[in-house]
Amino acid sequence: MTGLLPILILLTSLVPAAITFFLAQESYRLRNALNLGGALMKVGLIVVMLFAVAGGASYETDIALAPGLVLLLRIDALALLFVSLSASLWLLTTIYAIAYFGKKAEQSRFFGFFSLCVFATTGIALSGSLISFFMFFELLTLSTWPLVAHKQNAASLKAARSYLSYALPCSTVLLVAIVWLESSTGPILFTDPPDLSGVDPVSLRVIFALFIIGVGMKAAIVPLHGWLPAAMVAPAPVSALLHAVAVVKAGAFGVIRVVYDVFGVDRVEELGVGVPLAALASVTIIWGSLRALQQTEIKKRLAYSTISQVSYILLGAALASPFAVVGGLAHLVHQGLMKITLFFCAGIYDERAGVRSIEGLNGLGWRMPWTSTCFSLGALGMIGLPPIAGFVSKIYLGIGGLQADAAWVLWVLGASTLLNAAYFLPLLYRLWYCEAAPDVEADETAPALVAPTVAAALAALLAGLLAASEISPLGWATLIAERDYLQ
Amino acid sequence: MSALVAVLVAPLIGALSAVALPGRSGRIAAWVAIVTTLAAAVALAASVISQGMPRLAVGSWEPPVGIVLEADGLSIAMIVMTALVMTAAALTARHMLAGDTKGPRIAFGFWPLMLLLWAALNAVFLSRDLFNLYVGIELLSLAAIGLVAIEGKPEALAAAIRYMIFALAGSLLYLAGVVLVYGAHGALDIGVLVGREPAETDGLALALMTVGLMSKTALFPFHVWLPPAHGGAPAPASAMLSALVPKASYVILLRLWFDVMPDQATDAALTLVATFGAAAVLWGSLAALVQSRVKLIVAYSTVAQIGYLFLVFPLAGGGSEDQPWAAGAWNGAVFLALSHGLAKAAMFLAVGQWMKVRGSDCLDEMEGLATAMPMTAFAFALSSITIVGLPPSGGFTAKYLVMTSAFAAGQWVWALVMACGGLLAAAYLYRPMAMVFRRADLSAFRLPSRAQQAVPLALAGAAIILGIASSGPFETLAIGRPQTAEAGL
Amino acid sequence: MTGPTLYALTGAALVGIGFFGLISAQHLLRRVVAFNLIGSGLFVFLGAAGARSGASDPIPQALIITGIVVALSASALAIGLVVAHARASGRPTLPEEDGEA
Amino acid sequence: MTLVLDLTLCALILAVALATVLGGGVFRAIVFFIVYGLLLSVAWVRLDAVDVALAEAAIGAGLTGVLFLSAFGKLSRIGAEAEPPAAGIRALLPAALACAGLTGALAWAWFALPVPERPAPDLATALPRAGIENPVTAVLLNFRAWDTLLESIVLLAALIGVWMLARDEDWHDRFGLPQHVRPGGVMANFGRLLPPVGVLVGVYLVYVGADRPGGAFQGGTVLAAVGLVAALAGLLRPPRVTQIVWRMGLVAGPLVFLIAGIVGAILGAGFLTLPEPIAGSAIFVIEIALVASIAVTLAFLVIGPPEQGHRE
Repeated sequence: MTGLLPILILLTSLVPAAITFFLAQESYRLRNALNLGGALMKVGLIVVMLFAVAGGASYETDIALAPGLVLLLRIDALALLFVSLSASLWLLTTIYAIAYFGKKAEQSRFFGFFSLCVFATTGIALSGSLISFFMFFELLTLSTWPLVAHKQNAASLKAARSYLSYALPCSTVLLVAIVWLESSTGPILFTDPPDLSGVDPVSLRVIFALFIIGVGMKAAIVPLHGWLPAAMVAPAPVSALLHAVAVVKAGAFGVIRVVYDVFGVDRVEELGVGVPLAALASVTIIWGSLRALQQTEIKKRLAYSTISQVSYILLGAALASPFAVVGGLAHLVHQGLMKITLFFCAGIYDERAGVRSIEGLNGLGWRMPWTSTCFSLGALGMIGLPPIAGFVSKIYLGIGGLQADAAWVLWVLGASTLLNAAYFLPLLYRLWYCEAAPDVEADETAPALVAPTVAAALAALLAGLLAASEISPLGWATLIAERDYLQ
Repeated sequence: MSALVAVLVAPLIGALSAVALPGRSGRIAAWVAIVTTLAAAVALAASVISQGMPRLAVGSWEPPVGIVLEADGLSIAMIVMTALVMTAAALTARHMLAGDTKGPRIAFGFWPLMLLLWAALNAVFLSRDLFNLYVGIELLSLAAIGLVAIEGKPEALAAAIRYMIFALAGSLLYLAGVVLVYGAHGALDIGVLVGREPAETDGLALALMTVGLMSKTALFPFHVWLPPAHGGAPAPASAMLSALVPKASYVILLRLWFDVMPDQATDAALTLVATFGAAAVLWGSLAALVQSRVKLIVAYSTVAQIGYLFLVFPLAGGGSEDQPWAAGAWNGAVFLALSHGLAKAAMFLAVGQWMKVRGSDCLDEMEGLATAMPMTAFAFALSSITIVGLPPSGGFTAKYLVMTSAFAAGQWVWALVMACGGLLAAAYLYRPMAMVFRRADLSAFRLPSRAQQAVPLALAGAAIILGIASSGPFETLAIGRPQTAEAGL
Repeated sequence: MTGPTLYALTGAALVGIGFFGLISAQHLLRRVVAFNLIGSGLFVFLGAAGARSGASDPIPQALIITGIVVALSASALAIGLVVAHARASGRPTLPEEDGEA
Repeated sequence: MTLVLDLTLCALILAVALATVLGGGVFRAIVFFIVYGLLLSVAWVRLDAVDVALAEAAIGAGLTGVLFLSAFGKLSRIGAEAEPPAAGIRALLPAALACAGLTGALAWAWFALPVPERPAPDLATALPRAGIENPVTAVLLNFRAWDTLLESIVLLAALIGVWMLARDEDWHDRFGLPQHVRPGGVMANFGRLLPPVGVLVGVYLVYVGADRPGGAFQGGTVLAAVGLVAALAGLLRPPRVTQIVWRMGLVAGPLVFLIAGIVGAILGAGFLTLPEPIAGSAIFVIEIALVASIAVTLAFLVIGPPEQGHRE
């Protein structure tokens, strides 16, 4: 029975996906019930497992493909962290998306691929072998395409095309890296760190670089970030999915897996590839923030902010000192909570007030108080204002940098915080202190849109407030780091 | 009567009946034959898996006097794939080529030709006699050429003639090799030839046969006939031609190199063959990128995919000892042949339905089809995944196996060719995919029934399942697999 | 030089002549004729090989008869195609090989 | 003496072959090709292969020649008989070298071939059990019956392919172009005289094929020729594709062959196994059916698909 749990968790999104594809547009109720039901069941199953894993249990299931191609599903603490993040945010996003789409067309296709996307993300989280990780990673690429192109017009097709033209070459690079490595080590399982001693260091460095290119593209590291702002043409729930639940998170998660489970911290240090990776992450952090400053569209600004924020996770992984690891892992969750709040809000501004550009925010704070409060919480969290979640991540990363003898990290964090403030504070100023244009029609009487937003914002706040408790993201990250990576 | 006999006899009797019986009863006979052959193919596979390889000395005459038919893992994999593709093509042909749409000539001729094609394929997959294989591939070529010409348009006729020239030259070169083999060893049976004393002329014989079969498989630079021929035939015929026909000569090549004459393979020859393969991958993909008709894109993609199949020759045996699997490259190549067969047929059948709706297969006419006929668009997308080699498809399994062997053997160039080929495939298949995804109103057009649209989807799904449930086929392929597939050439 | 050797060399020469015709001829009918030369050249070679050891070997003879019938079938279809193509296009030649695209 | 004869024959064959490839005019090439076929059948006699000689004369030279001639006729009617200018020598030089290389390789191979023991000892033990005297027929219809069965189906495949070349509007017409014969002319009289003789020859060839040279394919060709002459003379009108009797005739041979094979399989003897006591008669029955089908198929191949002009 316990071996079935990982499969059941996957099925809670695969089954709704498979059925939804064949539903007629008119069967709103069935479709909504399926998707909500799947999301709720998944959260339920994960809660069951949380307790078990906290008690030290772990689950493994393997499905035999061709010999050598091991599809291994496994639940360890890191997997659970990511899977609980994506499952709970998926639930919120589903509620939000149902309200957002209302009676719009092509919903069966949308929700079908939406569920498939979450299926792939869950698969990435649960993958216990490199090849199964790759399989779900690619499935994620493919199932995201129809979502980005959902509006089926020239702009969205262009964005979707740009997405694939980054994703497919990078996935090819990733495949080459996997094949290269596995051709000398045999299939790589995350449970059992591979013996890399047979591969010469130069090849290993090249393979590491290929891996980072392959998974880093999804984490939008510079210069492989161009697709993310372009994908802003997609509907708001898709943006939430891309930025908080699935795609960029999968990339960041992939980097963590590569550094800790494929190569291992010691080997990364020995090869001397950790510092370049940290430098790359730092460049991305600064560059993303600088570009965010220049954007006048809300969603674009948020997109560049994501590029910057996701690299915090990479920075933590690359520094590999105890505090940095914990900070990076915690930020995986924190960034997700804060960013999904911001995107939900951006969607509401667009849908309920027709506002897309920064000027449009003037005075909306008092007209849409719930939304704007949530937005403010998210933005302040991003800047790193205590006690919101972002603050905790930054503190841990900073200490981690010092632990790793990389004091320059503090400069990066400091600069980034200033920049964060520079591009978020004007928005808050406009929301609360500017006069509204008289002809703006804004109302937020859409509880199905606002409720998930408030929930996400509260979660971000609580993650920071309760950081010291064991069940907070930080608590989990500490557990993972202590149990698996820092002996 | 054994399933081995039934897969050969059923399509033949069906073809003869379809010729002899008038109108409806002829078509009914054809359908009985289709269903019987499909069932026999499955039964044959089941019996091979459960009871081992059946061997039939035709007429009870053992070689070198008689001819032997034998079903190994490779045979049954190909036979089952053929049966699936044929059945699917027939299901769509029932509507696409019905008498009232295409006229009585095509409605009469399609069925016997397709059944003869099927019989010839099964005969080639089972035969162990080099001359019998010659007769088999000739039957295959004539039936295939008939199907290319069936539309009767001037371009189709020119395509058929060009195909015929390459096919005939190819079979004559193959025959020349067979003549030399018989002259040197006095035997034609593969089983007998395996234990032969190598003769000086064997190298020449193998070279002649290889070049001949390369021409029939449409490997670069003998590929020029393929795109117009596959692009000009009616869609169900294109599906069979592209998915199945090149596989027959390819299987003969595998048997020649790995069973009959592994001793003749020199490094230079292996590299040369694979170089042609690599050139086919790159050239076919680049040519597919610039086509403006969807059927031609799909046809050029076949040119590229055939190229992959030839990378196996230098890679077989690469690093087998380090790996948990044996014969990675060989298995990968066969997987590729199987998944390409299923996916390519699905693509042609989907495009055929689009063509029937829009009356053309120009890229610009494809707008809106994803909304109007979502199942066919999904079928095309799933097939694209297989062709590009993305997980979780049979194409991916194949690519992973071949690429790992390449790196393990230190011949990483071939792996890079595969990687580039996959990217190019994504690029050329993206164009039709994006076009059908565009929004356009097609409510004025008459669409095929949902059951019709489901046919290519089922085939494309099978190609995906081949990747997800790859362990069964993988073990099956090990039945009767030549030792050289593991040890390398 | 013995009889079989003479015929075998003739066969080899016929194969070469036939392939040259198949490549060089413009008129499609002549190409089909050339195709027949290749086939019969190979048969002569095989027949000579069968006749080498003195006693006549029936297996190559049977193979050759099969081969002749197969060649006839192929020729018949090819000839039919040539006529149909000429009727449709007015030309007995293939359109210029217009490259790849 | 015999060497001189062989040398002369080979020289002639090569000269005529060269002429078919290089000579001016397609018509001349066809005529040379027919001459070539006849010379080749003499060569087969010299190689002690009379069965092949008969097949070459009847099928290789005769029937193929007729096919070429009638195609040439049809091409002339639409003005497509003329040959475009050939490419220059320089352009063809690589091709010529490659072909010479092929010839050279085959010639080298001849001298490099080992001489195996032949006929194989297995064959000597098998022949007495074949139920038939003529070893070539025994190989064709018993030992390698699967080849022969497929070959008869190849013929059918070619015919269906040829039929598919008809235009849709002609599909229900009679086969071929209509022939107009002057009543009382040479053709009409010849057409009356020849068929009885031809039928006799054809039947004889099949009949003796059991013990002496001859057989289904040779006999069937002669019978097809008879039918063609009769049609040319206006004695027989070409049928239409809708006439079921003829279509049944086409498939009778392969069908009987197949059924015989299946019966063997069902009775447990094995696919296409002819038990020794009845092998002779079984082969005879199969041969009769094959001859009929081969004759009809070949005749239809020569007449060609339905073409415009039958409708008045």
